[in-house]
Amino acid sequence: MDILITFFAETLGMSGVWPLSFAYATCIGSLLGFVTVYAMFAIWMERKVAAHIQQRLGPMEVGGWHGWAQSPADALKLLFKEDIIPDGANKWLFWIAPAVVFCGVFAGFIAIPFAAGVQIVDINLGVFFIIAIASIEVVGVIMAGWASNSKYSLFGAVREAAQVVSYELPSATALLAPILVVGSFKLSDFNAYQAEHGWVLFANPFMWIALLCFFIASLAGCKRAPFDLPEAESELVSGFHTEYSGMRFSFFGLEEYVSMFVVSAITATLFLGGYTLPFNLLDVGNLPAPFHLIGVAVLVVKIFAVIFVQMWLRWTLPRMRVDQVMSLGYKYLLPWGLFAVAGTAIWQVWMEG
Amino acid sequence: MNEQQLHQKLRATGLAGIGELDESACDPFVVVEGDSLVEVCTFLRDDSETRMEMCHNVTATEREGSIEVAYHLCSYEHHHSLTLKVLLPKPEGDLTDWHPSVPSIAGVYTSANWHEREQWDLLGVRFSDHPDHRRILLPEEWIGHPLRKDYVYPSSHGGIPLELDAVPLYERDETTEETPSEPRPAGTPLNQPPSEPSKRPHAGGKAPPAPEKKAPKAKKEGDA
Amino acid sequence: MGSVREYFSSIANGLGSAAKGMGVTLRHFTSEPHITVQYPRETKPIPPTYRGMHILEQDKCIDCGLCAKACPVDCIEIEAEHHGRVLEWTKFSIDYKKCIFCEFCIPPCPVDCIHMTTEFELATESPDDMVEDMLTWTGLRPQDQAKLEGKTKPKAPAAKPAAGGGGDDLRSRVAAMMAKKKAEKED
Amino acid sequence: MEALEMYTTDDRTDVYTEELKLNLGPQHPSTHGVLRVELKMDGEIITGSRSDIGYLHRCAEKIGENVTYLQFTPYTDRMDYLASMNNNLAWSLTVEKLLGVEAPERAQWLRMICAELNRIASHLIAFGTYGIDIGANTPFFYAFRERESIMELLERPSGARMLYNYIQPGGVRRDVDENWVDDVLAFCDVFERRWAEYNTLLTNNLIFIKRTANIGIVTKEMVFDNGAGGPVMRGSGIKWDLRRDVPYLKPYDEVEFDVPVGEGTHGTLGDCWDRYWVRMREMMESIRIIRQGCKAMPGGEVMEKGMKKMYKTPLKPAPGEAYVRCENPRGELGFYVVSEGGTSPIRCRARGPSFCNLSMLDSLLPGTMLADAVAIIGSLDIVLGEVDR
Repeated sequence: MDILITFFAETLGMSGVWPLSFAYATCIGSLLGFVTVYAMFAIWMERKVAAHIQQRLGPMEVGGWHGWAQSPADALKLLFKEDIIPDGANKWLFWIAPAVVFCGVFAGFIAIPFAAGVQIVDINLGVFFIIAIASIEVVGVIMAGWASNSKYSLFGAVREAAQVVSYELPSATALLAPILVVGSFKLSDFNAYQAEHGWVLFANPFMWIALLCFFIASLAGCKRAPFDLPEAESELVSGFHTEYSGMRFSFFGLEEYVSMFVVSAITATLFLGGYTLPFNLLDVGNLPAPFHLIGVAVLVVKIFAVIFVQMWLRWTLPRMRVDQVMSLGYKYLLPWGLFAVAGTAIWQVWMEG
Repeated sequence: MNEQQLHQKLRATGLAGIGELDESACDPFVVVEGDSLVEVCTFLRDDSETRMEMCHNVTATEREGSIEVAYHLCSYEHHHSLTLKVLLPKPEGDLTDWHPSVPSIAGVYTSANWHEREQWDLLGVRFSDHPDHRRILLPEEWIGHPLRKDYVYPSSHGGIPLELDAVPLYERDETTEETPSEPRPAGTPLNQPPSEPSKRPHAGGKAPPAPEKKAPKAKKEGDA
Repeated sequence: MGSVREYFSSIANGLGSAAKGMGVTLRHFTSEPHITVQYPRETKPIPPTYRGMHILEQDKCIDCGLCAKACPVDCIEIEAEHHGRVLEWTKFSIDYKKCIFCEFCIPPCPVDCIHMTTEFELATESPDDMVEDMLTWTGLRPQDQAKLEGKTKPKAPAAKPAAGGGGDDLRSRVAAMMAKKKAEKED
Repeated sequence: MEALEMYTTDDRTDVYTEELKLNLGPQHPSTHGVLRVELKMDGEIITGSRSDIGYLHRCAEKIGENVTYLQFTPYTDRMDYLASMNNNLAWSLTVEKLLGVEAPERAQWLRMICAELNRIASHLIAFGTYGIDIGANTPFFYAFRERESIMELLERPSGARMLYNYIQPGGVRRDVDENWVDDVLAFCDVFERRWAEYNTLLTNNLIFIKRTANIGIVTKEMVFDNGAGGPVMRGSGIKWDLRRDVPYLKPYDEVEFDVPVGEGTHGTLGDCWDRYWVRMREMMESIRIIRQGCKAMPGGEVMEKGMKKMYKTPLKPAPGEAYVRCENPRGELGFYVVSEGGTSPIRCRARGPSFCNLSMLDSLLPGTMLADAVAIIGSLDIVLGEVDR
């Protein structure tokens, strides 16, 4: 960020608010591009993972090698499809809901430290900023479900609201454990700590419980199986986006994959060493400017490993029922998350003091 | 117990309206008067020696002089089964509005509920005291009972043409007026268009394929 | 204490059964070969007994109409004029909109002239194209004409099919006819 | 709200909301066809339901009155299209009973093996689609993998992959080729391994058990009241199987097999899990039957000599009527045929097992959740082609 501002102010000789504005515009533009490319790749990957788990081949035709161009082709198709707004829908809310959903998740990218210096804003409360801003998505989903004038959509939206609000609690609780270890909410501090002391995951045994709790809760947060109740295909047809078509529909798909990326980024940064290499083989944090990208690569590899596990789970497990999702959240994840926090606190005091 | 013993057992109860055991057909059956059907069924269900727990099937059949309703009861405890039959003789004259009535056994066997609804739907046999006497397979507003031998196949239902040779909806010119096609002659098989008698002998009493499609051609000439 | 034990055992059971299931899916992901067939390029072998589209050996057919009679859906239409034993063909068509591929038209044939092939690709651009013309020629062939005019007694078919048809002979004959018909269609 | 007491073990609130009417189907991913269920909902909980059938009514019984006895065989394929072989078998037995003929011995054994193979294929679909109903997609593909092998096996003698039209009055259409029996036995070996895999993946999964146990409990009284049959009946603990108790084919008397019944392993007797587990174990019993059948099958004719002319001249049974029950994968299929001596019957009634199993749906749904409704419909394993005929 600073590099960009300096670039615009000094190299191009801008003044006033312009360098900052241009810097933000560049960041957001490049992020949007990244997100689009990532989502297309993730959708292709999901289809391939699903196919190979099921002894199929998945997309093989478009683009030649293993159907790599299937997702861009689908995106193009969705772009040209008719945008249908159902009769009796609240047009304004129906129209804006996908944007709200996408904005909420997209804002989470601001705080992700891809590498040393490759971070738009290093917010003090970075961890909770991402958790909080990702929840804005619920508002959009409720808008979509209510505005669609369809009972299935409404059911999906209400389920989503209940689920996401409930699972904020265990996921935030579980994240307190690594925060206690590192002693900071700032995401860049996690990278610095892990470069020095190794992965937080190995800091104490309670961290495994915290990771498991957070991982399960984050699955619910992104509506992935076994928590895909809001869009439960066999029950609610397609849940809150039943009535959407064309580009607006694709925004919901984009949102799902982007939120997977964000929670996987948190998992990778908080537990799995962030952009640092294992055993700090190479001090990625202190490399000169162009070599920062090594850190980005390391983080993306970790993120995709977590995303693969999410996909693998989705194609293995059945879906839970609404009341079971709630009881899992409140009876299992929340107490175990608290247990991990308490255990970590005691461990910290006992080991250090 | 075999059918003869079951029949004797039924006779021994002294219930009215129990006819002979007819063994001339492939499967023997007992003819029962409609009025005593419910009592007979209740007895067969509750008696420890008969124990017909399940009403397997209810079928109405239209014969030349009557409609008969057959009840296939079976016992899971004793592995035997019995067929009861109620005969409903046809009256003279027009039969389209004739709906013979049989007492419903849905109170004895709940499984008869849907079967009886289906027989009402397809053959127009009323089951008195039925808890839910509606059509089941066809739409509620359907006219007629298709499994009757004199059923006339309708040319359209709710604006949807049902004739096999009707002009498909997507090919229809909206300006041309609907000319209602002639009703089918009685007894024409459902899966075949009405046609002239065949020159070639055909198996199964079936009509041959229609030599030409009348309705669409007439329309086209009119357009020209 | 029962409920406490239940609580912990359900955690163990849940995680354990999920892990076992994931093991199964991972094994399929890594080691099991794919079983799908990339259809237009690859095809699975079709047994010769397959009930596909029909093929007619027109020179054998005697226009008896038994196949049309046997058909439960009346999809076969035959028309020919008989000049003694010489046939002037006008129509032999099968309506694949109606055909249910039950194979009841094959056994009644007294001269064993109608067969089912392994051809299953029925898609056409218009429903009218689904009515397949089985004839290779209509009217009278030159040799039929000659026969009629000369009033010569038509010769019996050179090689009579073995009783009951069947065997590899029939299969190879059908395959050859199929290939020929396909080639004609592509032209 | 008595039915709500089913949820004593789980959280529920005493807040009741405004009644909502939800139309499940006729076009819905989990109604297995074109079933329509009108649900009255209180939030996620169903308070009332009314099922509506007839969207797939194809006049099969009327057609039966207009075609010959033989010509109706392919139409029986299309009733329960997932178990065509068993439908063919029931129809053929009915016609044979009217005619007073019996199929040759080899044909009887072939009929049994083919019917059991088709039973496995049908149960595999039930298993796979049930997984999809519950939300697990992968078992479906594994089930279809094995079903594909069965279809390939049945395609060889019959010539079709789904609507076989193979078992016909008087015997079977044609004999199998010489390698067929070996291939069937090889399939049995593969299938046993795969079956264990299904159980690891789905049957024993805790989420699956929690979703299906204690849901949709069918009591013994309900079974008799509604005329249910097959796995639905056996899932409720009633040890009854027509194959064992009233053997309609001779070979069923000679082979050994168990009749699996529900035991209430994970909850109440007769819940969805019990029905599912009965189906799974029935597949293994079918494998047992097939193995014995392949060993014991004698040689000889496959079609009764006098019946071969039926392809040319239509069958003409003497006046009379016959009712035959057969154990289909979904329950007891009954054909009631009335002949008056003509070439076609004057009444041709099919008593579909799914029809009767479905009739209990309205009494099972109230008090459950929307997600359970899907599980219950799936566990009844209906085929709408047979419900509506």
